[in-house]
Amino acid sequence: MSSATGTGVRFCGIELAHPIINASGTFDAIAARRAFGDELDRRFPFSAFVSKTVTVAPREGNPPPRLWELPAGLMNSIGLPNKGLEGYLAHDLPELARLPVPLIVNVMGFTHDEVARLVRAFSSREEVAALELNVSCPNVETGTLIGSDPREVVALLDVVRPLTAKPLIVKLTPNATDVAAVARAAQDAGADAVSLINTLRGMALAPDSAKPWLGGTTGGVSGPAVRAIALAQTHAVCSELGIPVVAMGGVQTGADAAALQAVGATLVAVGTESFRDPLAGERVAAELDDLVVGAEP
Amino acid sequence: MSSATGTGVRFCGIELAHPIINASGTFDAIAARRAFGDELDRRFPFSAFVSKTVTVAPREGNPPPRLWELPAGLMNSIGLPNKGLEGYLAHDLPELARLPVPLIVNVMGFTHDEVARLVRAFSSREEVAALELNVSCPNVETGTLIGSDPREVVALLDVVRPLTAKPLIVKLTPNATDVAAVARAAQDAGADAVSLINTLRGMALAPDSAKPWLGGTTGGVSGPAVRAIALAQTHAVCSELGIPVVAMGGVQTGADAAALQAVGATLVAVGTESFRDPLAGERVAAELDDLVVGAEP
Amino acid sequence: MRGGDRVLAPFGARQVPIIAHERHGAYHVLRCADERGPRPRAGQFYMLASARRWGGGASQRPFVPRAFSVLRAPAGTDELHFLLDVVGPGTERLCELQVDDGLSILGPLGIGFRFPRDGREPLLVGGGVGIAPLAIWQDELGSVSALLGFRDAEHARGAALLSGARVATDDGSRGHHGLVTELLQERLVAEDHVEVYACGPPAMLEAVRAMCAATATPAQLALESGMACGYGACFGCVVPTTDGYVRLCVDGPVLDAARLQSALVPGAPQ
Amino acid sequence: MRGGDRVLAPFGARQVPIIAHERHGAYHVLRCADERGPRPRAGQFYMLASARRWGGGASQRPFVPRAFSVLRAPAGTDELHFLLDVVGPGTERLCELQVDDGLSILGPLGIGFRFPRDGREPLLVGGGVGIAPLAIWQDELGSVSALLGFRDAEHARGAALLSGARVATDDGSRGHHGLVTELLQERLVAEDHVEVYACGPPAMLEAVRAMCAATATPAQLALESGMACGYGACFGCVVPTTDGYVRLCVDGPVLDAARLQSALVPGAPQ
Ligand SMILES: Cc1cc2nc3c(=O)[nH]c(=O)nc-3n(C[C@H](O)[C@H](O)[C@H](O)COP(=O)(O)OP(=O)(O)OC[C@H]3O[C@@H](n4cnc5c(N)ncnc54)[C@H](O)[C@@H]3O)c2cc1C
Ligand SMILES: Cc1cc2nc3c(=O)[nH]c(=O)nc-3n(C[C@H](O)[C@H](O)[C@H](O)COP(=O)(O)OP(=O)(O)OC[C@H]3O[C@@H](n4cnc5c(N)ncnc54)[C@H](O)[C@@H]3O)c2cc1C
Ligand SMILES: Cc1cc2nc3c(=O)[nH]c(=O)nc-3n(C[C@H](O)[C@H](O)[C@H](O)COP(=O)(O)O)c2cc1C
Ligand SMILES: Cc1cc2nc3c(=O)[nH]c(=O)nc-3n(C[C@H](O)[C@H](O)[C@H](O)COP(=O)(O)O)c2cc1C
Ligand code: FES
Ligand code: FES
Repeated sequence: MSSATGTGVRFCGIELAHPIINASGTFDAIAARRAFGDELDRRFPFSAFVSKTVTVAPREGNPPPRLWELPAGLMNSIGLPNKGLEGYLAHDLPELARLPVPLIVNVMGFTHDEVARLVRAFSSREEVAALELNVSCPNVETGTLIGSDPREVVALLDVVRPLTAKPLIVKLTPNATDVAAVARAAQDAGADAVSLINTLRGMALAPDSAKPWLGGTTGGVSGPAVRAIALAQTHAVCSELGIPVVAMGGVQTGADAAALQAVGATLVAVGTESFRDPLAGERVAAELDDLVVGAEP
Repeated sequence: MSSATGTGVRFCGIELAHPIINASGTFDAIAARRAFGDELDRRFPFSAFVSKTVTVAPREGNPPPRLWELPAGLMNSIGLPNKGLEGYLAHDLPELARLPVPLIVNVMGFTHDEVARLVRAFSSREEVAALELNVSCPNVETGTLIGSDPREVVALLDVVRPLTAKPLIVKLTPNATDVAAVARAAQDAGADAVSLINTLRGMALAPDSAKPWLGGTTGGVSGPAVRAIALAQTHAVCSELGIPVVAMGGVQTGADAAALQAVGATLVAVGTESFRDPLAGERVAAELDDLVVGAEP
Repeated sequence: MRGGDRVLAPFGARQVPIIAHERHGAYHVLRCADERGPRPRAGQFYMLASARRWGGGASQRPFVPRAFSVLRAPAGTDELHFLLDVVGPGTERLCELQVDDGLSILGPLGIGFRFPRDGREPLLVGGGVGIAPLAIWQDELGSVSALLGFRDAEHARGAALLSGARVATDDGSRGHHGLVTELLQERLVAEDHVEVYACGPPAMLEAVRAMCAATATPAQLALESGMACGYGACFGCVVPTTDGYVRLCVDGPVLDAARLQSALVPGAPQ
Repeated sequence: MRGGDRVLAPFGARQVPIIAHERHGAYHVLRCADERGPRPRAGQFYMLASARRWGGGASQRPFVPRAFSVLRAPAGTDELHFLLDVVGPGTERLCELQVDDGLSILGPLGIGFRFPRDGREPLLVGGGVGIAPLAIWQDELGSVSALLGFRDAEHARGAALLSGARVATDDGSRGHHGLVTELLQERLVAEDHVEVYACGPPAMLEAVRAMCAATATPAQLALESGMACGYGACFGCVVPTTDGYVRLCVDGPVLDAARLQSALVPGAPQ
């Protein structure tokens, strides 16, 4: 499945310098530039940049607290804060276009119409190399989590696939009985790639209280705690798919990335580990490269 | 939902000394007696004993390796080794009947007939206080994981519910899109209680190899790594159910148990933590008791 | 946003040696030698973790690094000092570190204190471990007044980290018996040309905010909130302001009190 | 199953102090004072963990305790000695422990060595860290022959833990240049009334098993497999025998070689 040559890799027609990208919502290149200055661009850790989920309307996100630390992991209820489509196009896109790597825009809509609007808007922007569809959200009409139901995913892709020639990556939710079935449906409905895993639904109570800690009541679990689950789901999905897979979930080392590639992933995304060190992606890519080189006869 | 008085608790008509029991398959009282002698019975850590899953036919279990340690957790592919119904009745039941606490027998069948046979067999044994149905297994006819599909659970309960007057606890799988829907179906079809969570599907590769480490290829993830997921699922289930809930998943302390009770669980089971200390259940019960007492005005 | 109040951080966490670990009453001061980093501004912070064995404590934590205001960055040295109060697994692990142990640091991060407006006299108000950013600010401003509140005399030994501070303790075991905000109230009544710089527990900061608002005194508050990354990546550290939620790690941690309806940040470490 | 070869463990993990931490070449010996435990039998093992900070190493491990044969339990003392080889995060953490640090122990567990059949002469064969259970067995049996194999001279310093051992090293830097099984082969050819007690890496044990089978020499092998609990709770530590899978922690770790088709246990630590 992987078309890596040395460390360079081709993904949906896009040439990438190495197989490590960031997970959506875990690296804000614009904020990082404020904190680290130009060094960010000179030493960008990822071979492509995936932006945080963009929605049609601006969103404030969930009330704090938004974070809860777990044994070997993290739980968040960020709630997809973003400037909305207009704000993103006006303020974020020009800044992100300056990055030295291709840009993948992650979008989410609460109706087919919203997703269609987002896909159409980005389809015509040459700054955008690919689109990632975040389907970890309920269909507001049916109430089902779109990403957990193959039929919902097909219905969505039937609407948006014809709207763009850009690569469409469907980001699957792990909170589903049969993730591989959803992935297969996405492939059959024209997705160019799938990505997984998004966060697992979790919850924590405030210490010394019986109240939920997170402002959003439940949150999404990520980090090393989900690594084995991510590998199992990636394995299941890759076993059934012909299109490329972007795998993520708890990646901390080149060995973790290599395992995801061994079960079939083309690209590997680093998420939570970037919180521990903004250069985690660079380290993972280097470690992976050493493993690949080391493994050659 | 909880009917705890002091630390004593009533569960499906059974009086228990405290709310902490063991998770099925994580404590073998017979082996523990060989290792620790009579002290096991004098100081039994749990208020009820849940036996490892019993199937109709004897099972060897999966080939080793069966264990993989995770960040803050464990993955197993044990494969339900057991002596089979006849062996259990002949060898295990008499030994377990000597325990100072009520016995809950966990059973699994690959067909409705098998489950019916197991339920009937234990229904007449007065040593058995309740039955737990492990539905984390595929329906061999349809291929679906029974516990992930409300209709499959109803179909199973329609067959076995009439066969026994003993409390029937349905042990849910967490590998399902909507665990609460399955729980509701179980309740509506006559379950006396539900228990959750069972292990989450995971996988690991052998170090320096691209081969699955576990003899069973995939395994089940347990321990602190799944604690937040267990709390979210328990919360979702308890919000919709009137019957008692036995909650488990990553419990290490009285505070962890208290959180599960705060979202509605009546009993809390300790699983993986017993591997770190066979007296973990006793400690958790004591800590929980301190919290409850400490919280009184 | 005044960019001038921010010193940029080198990109990436770097490992530095601990060069001293001192006790000041109930508090710990960790000093490290940061050869490769710039001198921070007062009010900026760093994300810290032990270079080894960051984890394995209560609840198998810590996992993400922890935020700490810089206490002091003595001119002419490459030293960074941090003041720590042990409240959980992260601070516990950091306070195990000894000389020559490795500390992982990312920073300086965030926006620090700005100089007083219209020639106002700075007035520092600190509570507990929140005195940390006031020490480096006093180093920069020269000998300005400081009012510091502590639980008891043992904690009040931290007051020695600033010069000439007036001290209040909750139990009266040292200085004024009562809240530091009572000392502030006196000052606000007596003088009207001050600018307040405050850091401390949420309830103290909220009292400071309300008093300053009532007397139209400008105030800069160094807030805290739970952080995972410290550089704007996770969107986890937001606090509500009059312009909506802002990420404290990139738009703070120092915020103008006028931007806050309340300084009681939900879920902030107490 | 001979119950007599098992000393029961007190129920529950108990915390004991480290009283010495010695180096023997590449190996570590940890001594602890186990006031509340019984004297173990040779070949029994304990589950060990550090009392504090068990975790936080590579891959956020260790999490479950680790199995170690008792190396020695000197008569008339409450001491337990363990021999450790650092191979991963668990052994790394244990080998950080210093005198007075707390060690969590559960044991003695499992079934140890049985005395030789029909007046046979015991012959101990050990490889690497697998010499551990042979030391306590030699203490019990008196001065019986031991053949020990190591990687190199640095590791071979562990041979001093037994008395009068013949040593082989892979690189010839001490003793016989070659495999310890070559020494065994000589002995099996020369004598026929021995019973072999062996512990070491899977490949060595398998060679021992095959040689003993070929010469109809009874052998007791102390095996290893990945364990989570050590007391039969998890069913994780099974090895295939002629009677099907058996849990090594309750039915072993010493198994009669005749019960094995192969000593190459899948997934055993190497
Ligand atoms: C900008 C900034 C500057 C700071 N400067 C200093 C300083 O100079 N000195 C200093 O001592 N401290 C400072 N702090 C606070 C410091 O970061 C915290 O005390 C530290 O993070 C606590 O970590 P811990 O693991 O010890 O405690 P935790 O266990 O993390 O507990 C701290 C608080 O977090 C909450 N909490 C408890 N469990 C969890 C969990 N699992 N996940 C999430 N939250 C939880 C509770 O509210 C608890 O009171 C600063 C914080 C910020 C944001
Ligand atoms: C009965 C018995 C007695 C023993 N006696 C001794 C003794 O006296 N002295 C001694 O030094 N050792 C002894 N051992 C071996 C010892 O238990 C192991 O070396 C130890 O568990 C290794 O832990 P670790 O974390 O250091 O290494 P690990 O990282 O656990 O690596 C050890 C091996 O486990 C496997 N492994 C790697 N990662 C994982 C993972 N995530 N999950 C599961 N397996 C993994 C690999 O095969 C690796 O080689 C004994 C083992 C048994 C069962
Ligand atoms: C704080 C945080 C915010 C996230 N925001 C988004 C998001 O906006 N869109 C999205 O598709 N996934 C989001 N994710 C999910 C990640 O992209 C990723 O799927 C998940 O965290 C698993 O990878 P990890 O374990 O490496 O973090 C977020 C994750 C975290 C931790
Ligand atoms: C080694 C092991 C074996 C298990 N065997 C069974 C089993 O036989 N039947 C069953 O219903 N659940 C079984 N479980 C699942 C546990 O009962 C429990 O649902 C799960 O481990 C979550 O709890 P914990 O995190 O406290 O371990 C097993 C779990 C482990 C770790
Ligand atoms: S701490 Fe992550 S955005 Fe502020
Ligand atoms: S180690 Fe758990 S059964 Fe043997």
